[in-house]
Amino acid sequence: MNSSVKTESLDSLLAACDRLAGKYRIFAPTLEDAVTGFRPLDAMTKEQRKAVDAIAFANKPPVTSVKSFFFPDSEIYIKFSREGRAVTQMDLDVCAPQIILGAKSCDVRSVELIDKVFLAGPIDTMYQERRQKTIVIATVCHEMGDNCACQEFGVSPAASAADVLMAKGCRGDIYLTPQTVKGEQLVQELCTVGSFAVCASLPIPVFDGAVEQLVAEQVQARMDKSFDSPVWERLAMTCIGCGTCTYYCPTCHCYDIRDFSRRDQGVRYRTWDSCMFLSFTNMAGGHNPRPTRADRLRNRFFHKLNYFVKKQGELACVGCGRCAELCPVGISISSVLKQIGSDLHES
Amino acid sequence: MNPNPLLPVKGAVTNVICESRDVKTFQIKPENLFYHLPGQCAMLSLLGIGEALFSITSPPGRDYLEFSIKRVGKLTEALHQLGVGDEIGIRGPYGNGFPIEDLQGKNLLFIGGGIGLAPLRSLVQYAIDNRALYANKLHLVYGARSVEDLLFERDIRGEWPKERDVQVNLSVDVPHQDWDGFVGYVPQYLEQLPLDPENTVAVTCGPPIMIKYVLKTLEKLGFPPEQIVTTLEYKMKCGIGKCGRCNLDEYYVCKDGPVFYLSDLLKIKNDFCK
Amino acid sequence: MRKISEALREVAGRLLRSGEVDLVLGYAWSEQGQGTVPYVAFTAEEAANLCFDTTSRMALSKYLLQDTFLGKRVALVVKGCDYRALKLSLSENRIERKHTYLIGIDCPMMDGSPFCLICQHKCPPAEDVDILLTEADEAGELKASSHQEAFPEIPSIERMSGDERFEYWKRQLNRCKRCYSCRHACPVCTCRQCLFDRDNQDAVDPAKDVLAQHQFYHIIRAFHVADRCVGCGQCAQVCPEGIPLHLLHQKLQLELHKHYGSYRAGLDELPSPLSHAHAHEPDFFGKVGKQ
Amino acid sequence: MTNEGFEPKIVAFCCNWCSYAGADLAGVGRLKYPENIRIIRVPCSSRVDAALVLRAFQNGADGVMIAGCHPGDCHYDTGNYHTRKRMVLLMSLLEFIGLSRERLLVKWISGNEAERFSATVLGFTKELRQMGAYEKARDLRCVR
Repeated sequence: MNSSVKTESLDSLLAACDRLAGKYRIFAPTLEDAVTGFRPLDAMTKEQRKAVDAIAFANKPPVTSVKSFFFPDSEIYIKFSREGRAVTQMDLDVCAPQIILGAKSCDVRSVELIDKVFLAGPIDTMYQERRQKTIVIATVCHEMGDNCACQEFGVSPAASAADVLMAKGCRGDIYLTPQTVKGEQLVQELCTVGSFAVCASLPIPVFDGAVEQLVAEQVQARMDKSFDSPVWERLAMTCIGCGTCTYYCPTCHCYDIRDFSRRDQGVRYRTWDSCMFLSFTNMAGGHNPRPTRADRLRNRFFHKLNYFVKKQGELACVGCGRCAELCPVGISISSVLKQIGSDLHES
Repeated sequence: MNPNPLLPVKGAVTNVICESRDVKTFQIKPENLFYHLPGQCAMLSLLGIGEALFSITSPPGRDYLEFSIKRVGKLTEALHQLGVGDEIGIRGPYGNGFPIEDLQGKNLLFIGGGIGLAPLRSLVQYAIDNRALYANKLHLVYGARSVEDLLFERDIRGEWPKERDVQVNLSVDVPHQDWDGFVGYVPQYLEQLPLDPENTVAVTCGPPIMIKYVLKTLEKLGFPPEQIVTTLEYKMKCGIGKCGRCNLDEYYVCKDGPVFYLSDLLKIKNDFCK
Repeated sequence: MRKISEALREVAGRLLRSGEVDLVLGYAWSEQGQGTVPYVAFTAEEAANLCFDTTSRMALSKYLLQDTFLGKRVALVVKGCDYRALKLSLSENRIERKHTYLIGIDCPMMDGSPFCLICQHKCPPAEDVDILLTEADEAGELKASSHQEAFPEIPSIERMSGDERFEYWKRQLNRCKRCYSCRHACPVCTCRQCLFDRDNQDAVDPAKDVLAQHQFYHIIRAFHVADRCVGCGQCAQVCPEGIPLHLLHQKLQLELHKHYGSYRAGLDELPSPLSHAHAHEPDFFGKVGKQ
Repeated sequence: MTNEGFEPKIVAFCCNWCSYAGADLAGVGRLKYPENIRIIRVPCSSRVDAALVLRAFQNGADGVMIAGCHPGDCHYDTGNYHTRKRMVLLMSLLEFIGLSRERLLVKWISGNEAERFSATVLGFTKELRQMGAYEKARDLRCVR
């Protein structure tokens, strides 16, 4: 079913995408003020469009992950206006079908982990709709970046469960291999609007799995043992308590529900929240089950390396390296694993 | 297409009872009444102001839901302005509710503190409504800060003492001239009452500080952790185990709780009544 | 920076061995190759990890406001700008001078920070610190002669038209996710309970996609530190979205100095210019109409 | 771009001792001034900080006016000294961030200057009609 197609350059793929702009909103990773992130293709300047190639095939993910396409940083889900006592709810704009061009396999994997929470139990229909309406074209990484640890967490830089896998040949030609029905349908649409040739093999680099993979249950057990360890107090001494690690982590999915209103009009929206903030668990009476920074820091890493394993059976980390790169004081999953001495990281 | 679990359903306030100077009980009829267990909660919502989880204080089987709300913040302040006929948003039921099967055929010792009586009331009334299943002794020990703060007068001094084999002991923290009952904290009161742990389950609900000392006293009186049930109070936003803030270790208080056996709570590393 | 690092390790080891301090708050090499990051040494052995170089940017004085440091005797590494921030907290009795042992460092100018290009206070005053470490042979001379040269973006933004300026800041602020790392890293942003932390307040809400709320947060924060900013450059340095927040603070300080005379927070005497006002100061809204 | 029929909304913070008295006197004296103005009485013009001005713009104001006593007449001695110091900085920062400086007007109007009050409001309203609606600092979630 998934016969690969080939086109001679990324520009020709982008040109084909432009022709689909009527039906899809297309996003690709590029630079904006020296910061990498996903931007709409049709709103890009010429330089930004040229930068897509380098960033999409870089050996590290952009600063902002694909999480925000499924779980946006803010999402209005009730819009209302009130006359007297009668409250009428206006309907909201529906999410348009979208294509993400150039996601990394670690980000694709992180969405699968968030699926385990939002698509289980009472299904989060907002998230579900965005998942159904989004087609992900993931790129293949040829080598690991300096902060990358995806293989340790069972993520292959070259293979992901994305709808379409995109690889670059040595002469800059682009190979697309659909892996799902959505992917198949997109590739056909692209073929009708762009110059593609069917081709057999896809030059995917083979990662020989030299990197030993962390076993979720072992990390969970080691975390259980380190619950009362002074590690958390020490890390909390230099942590400045900001929300960077949670907002830029592709597997963090905690949110807040807030109302904004003005006289007789208002909205109720869901927005990202960070367990590192005091107000995350602060209660009306002032009671707070996690009052100190050490409590909050410990809870954050326990959620990723212990609680998520107990509930979902897997570690909630894809080794993308963003926490290592963006934390102002250098606290990250790998530094925590080193300190609690996981089997791979003997401290 | 299943509906968005976060969307509240319309409900109307059908009765408002003033329990004390800062607690009111609201009787609400949602558009589609949902069945609930005693001890379960529901999210009450006022568009533009906010949403919060409140325990359902009426027993299952009524054609309305009752919520007792203490005025502590912005939303509860606005809720207290509601009158009969006003509109309110509601979604639920949430939480696991009390283990009503395990409690059958046992003496039940209810220990409530202040607004903590609200979730217990649902269970006490449920036991009284199904007296055949809960034929044994029902004993309520309930304390409040002052005489005016005692809630549900019509039950604790009206209906319940009249029921067969139901004992109600009340206490207040602050003496009052026409109060002849016990003066002091609930945990101290427990030590003076003839309590026999034999075939008895204690169900306690109240502010964290009270739960902490009640549990210590119950252990001193010989109650094993398997026979102690409590509810926990955490900040909750989604109510469906996803928004990540009400976790106690790996359990979400809104979904895996708020009712826990003490034996389960003791396995948890985090201090549940910090 | 070898000499300063060695001297730092030696001083820290001596202090910890003698028990004169409970811990040394300095910098250490980060495993993630980000240069140096803040580090706490409790024992003489751990003091060996301490080091200092041109990436030791984070101001450390704000940590002492945390309750984990309450009552502890702390040796603290302070560059020129860090000392100015610490002096503000000392003057507000948020930190006890007798609980601190100040290891002053003649700062070799951090890389990547425009502030250092024109910094005239690289070294904390010798008499105010307990020990001063310098690397005499590497005294860097000023790389930029004027404020405009160090902050070229300010004049270039000022030259833009109103709409261009709005578009520029709209593009920048729309990337803001309100992770508040700019506020948490700022050593002079030290209110006990911040306006933006209070729950259920109406002033600003955490919606991440409303430009008006981002404008509100960043303008108000710039105002709150207008006459406190010591020019450590961390607000822009820690921002994951690369928003040039330091330009807001520098622009406000330029205006403050233009109208009310230069004032160097943490150096010049209190009270700071925005905490008092006098009749003799210029009036812009008098009978003659707008300035 | 003068879109006719557009009526700007003006939020005016009037200091209780001078400008509010001036406005009152204008009303008593039957002096006409446009009703675009919504007066908020404040104890002193220095009660108005950057947060109030920005919230006014957020909630839909097209212009904000701060009216206080003439320097030297302040009931609290130094109130308007702080106001002018703070507002000149706020104006420059608003301009720097791309918001319009002309939509924030600071005026000293004493208790007996009724004509000056109504003239100021008339002038400001005309200017704002000229400039048109102001969305750049408005929270667009509630459009009405």
